[in-house]
Amino acid sequence: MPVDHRRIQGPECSEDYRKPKTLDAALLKKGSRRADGRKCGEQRKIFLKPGVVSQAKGSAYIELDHTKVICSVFDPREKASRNLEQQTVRGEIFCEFKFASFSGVQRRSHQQEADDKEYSLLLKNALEPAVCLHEFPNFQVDVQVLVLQDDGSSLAAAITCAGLALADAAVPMYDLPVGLSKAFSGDTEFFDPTGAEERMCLRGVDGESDHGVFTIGFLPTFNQVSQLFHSGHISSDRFGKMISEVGTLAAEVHKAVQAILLSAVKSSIDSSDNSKLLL
Amino acid sequence: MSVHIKTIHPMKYMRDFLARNIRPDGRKLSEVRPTAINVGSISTADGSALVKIGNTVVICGIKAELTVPNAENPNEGFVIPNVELPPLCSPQFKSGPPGETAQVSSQFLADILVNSKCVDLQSLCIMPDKLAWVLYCDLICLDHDGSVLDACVAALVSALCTVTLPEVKFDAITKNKTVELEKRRPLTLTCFPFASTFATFDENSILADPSEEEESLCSGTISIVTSGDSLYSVHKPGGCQLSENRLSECISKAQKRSLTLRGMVEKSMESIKS
Amino acid sequence: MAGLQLLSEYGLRVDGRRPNELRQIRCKMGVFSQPDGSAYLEQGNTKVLAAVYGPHEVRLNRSKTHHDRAYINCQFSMAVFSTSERKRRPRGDRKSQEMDMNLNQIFESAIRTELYPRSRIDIYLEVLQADGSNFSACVNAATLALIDAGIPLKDYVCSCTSTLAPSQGGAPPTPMVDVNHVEETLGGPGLSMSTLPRLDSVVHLELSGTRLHLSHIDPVAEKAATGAADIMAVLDKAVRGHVAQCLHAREVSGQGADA
Amino acid sequence: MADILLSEAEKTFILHGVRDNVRNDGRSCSEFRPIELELGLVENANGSARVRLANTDVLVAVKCEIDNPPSNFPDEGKLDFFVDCSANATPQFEGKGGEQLAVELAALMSRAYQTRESFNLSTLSIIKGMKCWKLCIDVLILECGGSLIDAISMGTKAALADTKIPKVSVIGSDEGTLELELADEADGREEPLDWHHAPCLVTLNKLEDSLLVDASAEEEACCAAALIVGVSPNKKITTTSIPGHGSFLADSKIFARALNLAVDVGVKLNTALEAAIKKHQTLKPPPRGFLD
Amino acid sequence: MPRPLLHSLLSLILNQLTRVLHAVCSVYKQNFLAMNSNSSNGTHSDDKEECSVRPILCELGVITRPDGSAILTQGHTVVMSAVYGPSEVRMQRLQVDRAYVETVFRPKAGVPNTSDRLRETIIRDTCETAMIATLYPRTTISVILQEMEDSGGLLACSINASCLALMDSGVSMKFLFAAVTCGVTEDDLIIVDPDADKLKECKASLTFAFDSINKNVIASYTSGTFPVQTYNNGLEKCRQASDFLFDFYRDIVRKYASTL
Repeated sequence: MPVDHRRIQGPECSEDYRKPKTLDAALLKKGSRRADGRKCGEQRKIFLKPGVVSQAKGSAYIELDHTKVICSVFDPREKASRNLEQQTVRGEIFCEFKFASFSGVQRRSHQQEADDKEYSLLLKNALEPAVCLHEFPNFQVDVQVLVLQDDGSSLAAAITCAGLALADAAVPMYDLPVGLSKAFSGDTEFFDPTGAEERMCLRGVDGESDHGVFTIGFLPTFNQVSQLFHSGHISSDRFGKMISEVGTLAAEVHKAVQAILLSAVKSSIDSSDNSKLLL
Repeated sequence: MSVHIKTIHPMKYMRDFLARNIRPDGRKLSEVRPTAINVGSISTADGSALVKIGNTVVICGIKAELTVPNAENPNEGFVIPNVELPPLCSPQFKSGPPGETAQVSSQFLADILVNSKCVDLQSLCIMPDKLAWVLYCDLICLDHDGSVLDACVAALVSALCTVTLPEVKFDAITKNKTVELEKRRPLTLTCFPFASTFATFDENSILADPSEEEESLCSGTISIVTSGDSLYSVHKPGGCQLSENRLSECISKAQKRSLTLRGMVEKSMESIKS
Repeated sequence: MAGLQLLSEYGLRVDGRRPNELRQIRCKMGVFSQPDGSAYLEQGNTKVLAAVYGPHEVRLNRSKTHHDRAYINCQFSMAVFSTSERKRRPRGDRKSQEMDMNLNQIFESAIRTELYPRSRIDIYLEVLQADGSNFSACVNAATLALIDAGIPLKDYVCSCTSTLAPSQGGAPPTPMVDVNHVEETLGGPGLSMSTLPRLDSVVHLELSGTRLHLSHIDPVAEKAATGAADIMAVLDKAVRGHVAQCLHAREVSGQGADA
Repeated sequence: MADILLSEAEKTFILHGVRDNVRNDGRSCSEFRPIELELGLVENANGSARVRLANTDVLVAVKCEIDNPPSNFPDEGKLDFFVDCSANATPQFEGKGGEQLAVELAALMSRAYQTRESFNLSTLSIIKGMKCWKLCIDVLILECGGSLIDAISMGTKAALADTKIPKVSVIGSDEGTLELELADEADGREEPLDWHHAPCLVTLNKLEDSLLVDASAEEEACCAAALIVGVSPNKKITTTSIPGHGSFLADSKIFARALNLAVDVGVKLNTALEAAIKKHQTLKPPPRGFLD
Repeated sequence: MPRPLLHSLLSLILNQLTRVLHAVCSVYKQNFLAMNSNSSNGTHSDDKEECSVRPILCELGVITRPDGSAILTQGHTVVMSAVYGPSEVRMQRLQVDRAYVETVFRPKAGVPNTSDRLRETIIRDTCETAMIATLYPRTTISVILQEMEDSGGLLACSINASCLALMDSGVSMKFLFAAVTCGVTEDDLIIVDPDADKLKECKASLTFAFDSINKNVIASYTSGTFPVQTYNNGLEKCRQASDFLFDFYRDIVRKYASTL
């Protein structure tokens, strides 16, 4: 690895002291509760708070039990792309997704790795249908997402968090995008999987034909799917059924996010009222 | 009305406030913003802490790994601090390799660790010349609203307090290492350095714990790292001249503040132990 | 010299060629439909693809345009699988930047740029397989692509490399033309010359590898020049064949349309 | 990919054609354009293939390197995708231009090959936990004229079929370091890779409520959204993705129809590809390359 | 160009080359003799009790291209500095009311790393305080420092070298500034301007920069642990030592008055 002169240098090579975790198929016990006591179709408790970063135009922080994601949005600025002749009529969203170096079990490097780049593109595709891009032609909105701790379905949490941050930054949008993910192996399905369940279903237990993980970006008011990111092994009709099942759950999450946004806007109006009195 | 003056004549706006020795956000000159320290919030890291001073938020995550000590000092482990100022925390930073302020802060933290010897590097060595611990301390600023150095040092020290390292036995002949994950012993710190930053304004007024716009308007800053009795660093990169007594005034304020910060860290440590 | 002898005692080279024998050249023009001109050239096992876009108006950075002539922009890149050892990055390293600069200079002097003021001509080269004298193969392929794109040239730009086999058993060192990968890596001096054969003028000359004694420069340069002239003959034949083929195709389609 | 300028009239012309299942080049909505396949083109690689789908031209080469296996799966090898957008395709790919598209395509392909059912990595292991094969799959895009990912997935599957892994024997291991001796290429490993389960990716473009397969550049310009589905020969979906600004209506009817169409087109594609590969392997025609 | 022309060109270049080579090595011989003759007569005695500094040697205007340049030797620590006076500024660095001051510190070997960046910030802020930057709006003033030899007190030597270069460049300044380093031994004794091996025994080192008018602290950079009292009397000792430097500045200016 070329020496990075812009950071304090540690020893050349160092490896993790933990033995690599083997996949425990115990997670798949039929019909029983999951490792953290949730039922199969139950989502983790969501903690969501807009306006956490004072310096950003809009920001949001989401916590799904151990998955913690923070996102900040800056107001539109001149498009930085060098080929100026592409005077597109549509604005652009520039997403940057980064796992913190201490976010996973394995330490990650400071530079952007392959999956950071991949998630940036997926997040960009998930948000673009929701934002009225024609409102700011030739401008780009920067969406910066940082995963502080990753315990499964971090992309889904990032989609919801980025949607709320965009709303907090008053970017014109058609709808609040909501991210949901589901892992399945054999006939057990985990809604909003944790890190261990996700790794388990990605590999799939031998002999089990259907397994995999998929993340959906939803725009519930128009019932649109903005991003469908799946990896695994499944037949098409079962996949269609699962997508519509997840659709119903998306509506609930969407209501919750709307309520949070509403209360945040109300509190900012009240505070700005009495701040007028003060001056 | 006040917003327009602030954007057009920021200096005049600030001087009017300082004339009545009060600050735009209502604080007195030597008053410090409310500070909160939350410890052990990231379970995937071996040690972590989040420090919030006013609006400035810095999170520090420490990952421990095993490595071979270098030749110069074979019986010492490593503590590698690195500060990241991502574009997330403020529009002034670009994405890509760390900018100048980030590099200066990382070097400042590395100097403090060397000066104060708060982590005894010998205790990090498992087998001299064969195997030692390396603690990668990665600090990420989530909100850049002034005096980020204070928050970084506080976050680093409190995260180091929460680090627990598993027992490792190294068998020289067979060269394999056995790690008992259950028996974890905490890392002991020899001292608790804390930083306080002061901004100097037209040579006479000194503001404690400046916010982002105060920092951008001031003529110079001075950061003093102390743990109550001895000084670890008096870092004044330039800015206006400071006479003798003003300097010692800052040092005494810094010492008082480091004692209060130390109390807060110990209180939050008890909260996670119980 | 390493164990392997460059010239066997019967005067044959490693791949069985005579010292003054070129490798087999096969080429095809008009390989792609989207670029204005494209060509594929095989010189022995060195396979190169060339594409030409232009002359088109400059949209990107206006600072680079010249008011009186066209701006030539070349990009040389080697496919990741082109060499036996997998290359980490296809382009952007020092070597390919140097190649870009050389190619720019060559074609700036070869193309009649004054006919297209304030415009830009892009020449992109992709080496699919590298088996020695890649740069010369690129120059020849680019010439074919420019002709396919219908861009007026002062003359064919033919490039050839030559080297010097060390003297064995008293025989004087014999210059060899059209160097392949083995001869290149064995460290002899490599002289690569790009010429406009009909106008008998040198456009680009580069000596790399070990030192070359002053007295040997003439024979080696001579060899490279004759090599380039022979290559021009081959390219000329290929171009005429291609043009004849196009005319024939147009007639056939022309009749089809009238009937 | 290059900027296609379409007038409104042309768009409505395409739209009406698609409504009654006819496209301007006479194909029905679920038909592919003629595909040419060629194997064994690149001598330096262990396996290579070239796919021409109308004017999309992709060259895929597979090279094997010896590497140590991932720590959490010691008995498996590695698969590494790298896509290079050559500037030959369009001037926009010059320098860093094609970087973003290359990253997107490489990520999509590595996700399609992630499950064991599509490519069993344990066949790449040499010595459990010590040494394994790392297949570097390098894709070079020479010309792009729509449905790029389909051409790349077909090229990858054909290249894997053409790959021969040299036999490896361990000739002694002094204190922990292994010396591996590569048998020369001639007597390659007996059974080549099991490429039969490799998936083929199909791009469905949505135009109003009809779905187009293998849309040409003009058709792609007037489509609202696209859905990419990776289909393995045994009718299973291995990956999906929705690139670009579009979004799909989520009611189960539309989605089920789209997925089923994708699966049977994908299966048809897989069988046609396997037939072409078998024909190529039996006839062993001399590589013509670009000289045809 | 045609080939016969090529051959004549080649031979012409060759004999030119040989002539130039002979000239260069003769010049080098004379220089070497002159150099080591005048470095022995150090201007200041070397005893440590009262606060005197190591022997200082300086030359202004050593490099022709920059507007101001200096090479400064303090004991065996040598730093060369150059100042490129008010020059045009890049768009994103433009400041409407003042000059943008930029500093580059090049270490002796290798690529500049984070510790050089820290030195750069200290030197830049010190120069910025001393300069009247508001006289040159919308411009850039860049101070370039090259470390030639480091045997203790490198930061102080670089700050002094940058001050000398600024004087040579004619940029208007509010005051001159001088920096002094002092070491703190195990039993809290202050050694002023220690060289490398004395510095090794010290447990801490303090570097201060003072202004020439009322000798206040402009910059302070410390390493190691020390009690507050030691910091104060270290500061006092360094302040007295800075007088030597300010006198030295006066001598230099007098010496170069004719040529400046």
